[in-house]
Amino acid sequence: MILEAVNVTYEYPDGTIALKNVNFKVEKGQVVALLGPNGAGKSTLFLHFNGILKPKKGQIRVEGEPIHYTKKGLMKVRQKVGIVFQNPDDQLFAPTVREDVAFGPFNIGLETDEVERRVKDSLRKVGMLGFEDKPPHHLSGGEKKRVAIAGILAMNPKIMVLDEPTSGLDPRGASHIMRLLYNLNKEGMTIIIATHDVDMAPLYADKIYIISNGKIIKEGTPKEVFKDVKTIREANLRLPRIAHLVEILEKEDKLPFNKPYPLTIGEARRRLLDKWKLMETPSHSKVRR
Amino acid sequence: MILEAVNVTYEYPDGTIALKNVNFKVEKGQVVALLGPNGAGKSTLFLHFNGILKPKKGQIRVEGEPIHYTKKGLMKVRQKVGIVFQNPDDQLFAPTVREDVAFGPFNIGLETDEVERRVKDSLRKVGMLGFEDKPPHHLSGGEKKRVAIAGILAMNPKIMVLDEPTSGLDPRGASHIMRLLYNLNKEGMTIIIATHDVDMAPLYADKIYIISNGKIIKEGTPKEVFKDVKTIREANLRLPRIAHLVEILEKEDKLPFNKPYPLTIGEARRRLLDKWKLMETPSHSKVRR
Amino acid sequence: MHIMEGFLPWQWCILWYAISLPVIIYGITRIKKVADELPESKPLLAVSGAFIFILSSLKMPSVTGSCSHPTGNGLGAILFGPWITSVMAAIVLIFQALLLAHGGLTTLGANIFSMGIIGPVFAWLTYKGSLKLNLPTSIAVFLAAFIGDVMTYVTTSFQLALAFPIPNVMIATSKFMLIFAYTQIPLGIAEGLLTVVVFENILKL
Amino acid sequence: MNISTDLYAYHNNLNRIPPGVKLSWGILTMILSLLSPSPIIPIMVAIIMSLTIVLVAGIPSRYYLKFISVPSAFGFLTLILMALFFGAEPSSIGFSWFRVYLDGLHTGFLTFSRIMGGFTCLAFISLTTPINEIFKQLEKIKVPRIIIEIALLMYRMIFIFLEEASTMYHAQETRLGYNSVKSSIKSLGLLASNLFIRSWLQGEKVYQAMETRCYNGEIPTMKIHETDNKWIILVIAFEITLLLGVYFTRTIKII
Repeated sequence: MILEAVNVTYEYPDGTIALKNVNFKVEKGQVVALLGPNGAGKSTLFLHFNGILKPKKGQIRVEGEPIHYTKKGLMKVRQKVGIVFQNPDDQLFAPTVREDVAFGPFNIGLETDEVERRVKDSLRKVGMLGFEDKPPHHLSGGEKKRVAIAGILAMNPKIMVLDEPTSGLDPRGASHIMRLLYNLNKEGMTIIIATHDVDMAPLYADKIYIISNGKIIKEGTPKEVFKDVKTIREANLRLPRIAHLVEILEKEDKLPFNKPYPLTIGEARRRLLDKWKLMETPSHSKVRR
Repeated sequence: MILEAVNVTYEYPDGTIALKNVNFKVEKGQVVALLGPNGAGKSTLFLHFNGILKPKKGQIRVEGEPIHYTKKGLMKVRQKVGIVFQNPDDQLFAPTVREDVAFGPFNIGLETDEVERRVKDSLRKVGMLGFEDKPPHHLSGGEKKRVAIAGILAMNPKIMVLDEPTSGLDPRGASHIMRLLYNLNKEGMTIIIATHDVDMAPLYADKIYIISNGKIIKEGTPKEVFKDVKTIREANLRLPRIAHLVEILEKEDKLPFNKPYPLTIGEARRRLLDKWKLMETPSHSKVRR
Repeated sequence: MHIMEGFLPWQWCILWYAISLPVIIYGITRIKKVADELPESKPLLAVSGAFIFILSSLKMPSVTGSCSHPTGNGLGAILFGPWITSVMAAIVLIFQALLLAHGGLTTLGANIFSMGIIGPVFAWLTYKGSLKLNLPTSIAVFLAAFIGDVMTYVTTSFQLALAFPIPNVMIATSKFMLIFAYTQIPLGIAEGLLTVVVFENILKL
Repeated sequence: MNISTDLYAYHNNLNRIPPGVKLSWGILTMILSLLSPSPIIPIMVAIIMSLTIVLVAGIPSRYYLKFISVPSAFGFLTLILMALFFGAEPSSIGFSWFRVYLDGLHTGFLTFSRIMGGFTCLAFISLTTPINEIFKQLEKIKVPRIIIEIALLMYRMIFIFLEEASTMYHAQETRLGYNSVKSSIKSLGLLASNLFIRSWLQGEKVYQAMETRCYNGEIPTMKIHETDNKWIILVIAFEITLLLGVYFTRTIKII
């Protein structure tokens, strides 16, 4: 386990309970999605992962070690766990892209040369080389997001935590970010994504946790999680559109599909083709392959 | 035509051209979607519709009459055309829900009794009765959005213009808003929606305009627009997921579908069923109906 | 540096209200004039006031390790001039008293005088004076914010000494200044530096 | 993110009492507590207000104790400082340069009690009455409309920026922005300048939104409801009793 929340309970200063007995485990190299409606506690949980919030009860463990809430301990955990916030405007505050990406490395206390090198590397990884001298507010939403990710990358974290990484982005911008995260994961980065986008989550997640009202109410592979349609709907979520189509075909039109429903386009394609082939064999219909 | 933009060109103060020769027509009672990536000029065009921005060239006509950019003329057009901004925090500025919704009616010069009545009516329509005395910062994102819509409704506009009405909302919140807009439209309200959500647009739009780099590059019914996959992709957009599934089934798997591809779950269901039935007839397969 | 509710005897509360009120009234006439000319000035003043409120509720680490709060009044005075800043500061002080329990209502007049009038006026004078002396802008901004802060703190000490002149006002003032110097001087420096950073970043955009 | 006082102001058992009543009760009591030459009345006021806040208004005592702990500590510190440094009559307590002064102790205790009396009144107002209601009452005492309009807009903006500022602060913490004094000042400076720019952009957007709804230079506020006479009489009766108390206890010293 590279990251673990054990029985985490958190209360706001006014006494409202924001998280209740949350258990959350991430293995090295995984992509984990935390799926839940707005206000369910996703962001609050994330802020625990690098010690910005301290649980009232329970523990956060990073690489097996509980977080020490001392200056030194926090310094250590924040280098390991980087958080990318939902709105890049909250995260980009330096006057230029270069200075913004350099913010973290400088605070670690690195030498200027090393900082420069890391800035270059991170901007290359997110495909934003050449934008060093631009002020962040001249960038598009998707570009800002990539710079925000570069700012975290420059700290060489082992785990990257992203809050609604594609929210507000247009289809092209969103797919850029998802491809970028896919590549980072291939290079070994452990990735945790909070989202309410049920269409996207099954595409990338090895494991999905569903959170509702501060409690984890379901966990498992995308298939396991979306099989439980009742819980999904109770959490104010819905099935991915593709699964919904198949659900309707089965329930309303009595076409037998084996559960779990396909969650992605690729899977749906395979399953639909299987159906056709099944029908094709006896009928010798004209479907060509 | 209840609203018309004729050859509208707009330049930012710094000289960048934001809109170029835009023609945009909306008929009474329609729901029109303006689809485009971030930064294409959607919001800029919207701010023209009630005279907040004045075109450099061209004309905006509301109910056939060009906007008069005088105090009186603007007052008139702003009662007819209401704009709901993307981020409700930009729009809700009064200390309580009641006062926020009452802001417009008061400015029109209505009596307190009539204002009270309109506040009640609009809050009822958006399902927020009982929240009158709450401050906006105690509301959730979806609730804020509904109050923002109520604030516009209270002015009894003929046309409602919404910028990314579901952005940032979770599935339940988004479907609330869409149902609300559907009902308003049934009662006769003309609705214009700017969005980059290609999955949703075909569900509600009578007509879709595609905007890219300040230019309208395509217009028509959802079917007509999404038939032109090339233009869609050029505008940094994509096909609705359902259409994408069918596209793949056709292109990769050589299953013949007639264009246009189905855009919504309902349509896909019908088309897939048709396919099955076609196959069923010769083969007497076991698909039950 | 807020004087807490209940701290000042009533005679002094009345006096400071009486001194601050005319300045505020003058400031309001200035705001009215601006608002008549520019309809967007109301929302802009409101957001600026909210900004000052947020700034003053941020914890600022000072060199001594204790936490304190910047006032933002130096920045306000440089941007809006001292009179409008006084009114904004007065509104902010009411918000601070009611939302954060910083300061108070009977002591509001005294707090307006030290933080909303003396601070901004000295900050503004320092800024204008430094520019006349051809000092670089960043130094002028630093000095303005620093002097504004220090003068606020001297004034507060003086106000407290007047209320508790034991054995006399002079000695009491120096006693109060001594008690608060520990946090206030570093805070003044920190606020000065902060204001420079903010000012420079605003100019860069 | 929310400010707790604001949250309780909307959610307490005294919500239905007209804001004007709560405000005038709090302020008049506060003034009488300040006028009292004896610590007796301020202490009584502190007790009455605290009980009202916890038992009648229903503010959780755990929260209220935390809320009141800062001024109590400050008041207590004042008491000690005054007893040690602000006096002319040395007592027998202490030694050579470190000596408790009797008159200092007396002034210190009086000030302490007034802080507690005044502060609990302030707490009563801010925990039971939404701040926008308070500002609307100011119109009754002829505060210019423009101030009330700006203050009410500001109230809303404060909560928007608070949210933004706290997220930005967390984002900076994530990248170790507050690890040293130097980085703290730099980070805070960046945060403040960013917030400043965003606040101006917000101002422009809000203006557009206002224009959309036919803004004509004035921000209307809803009429405030007339206050029930029953409440006015109650408040007056309480304050007269308190005033009599102030008069009769004027010479009583506790310390």
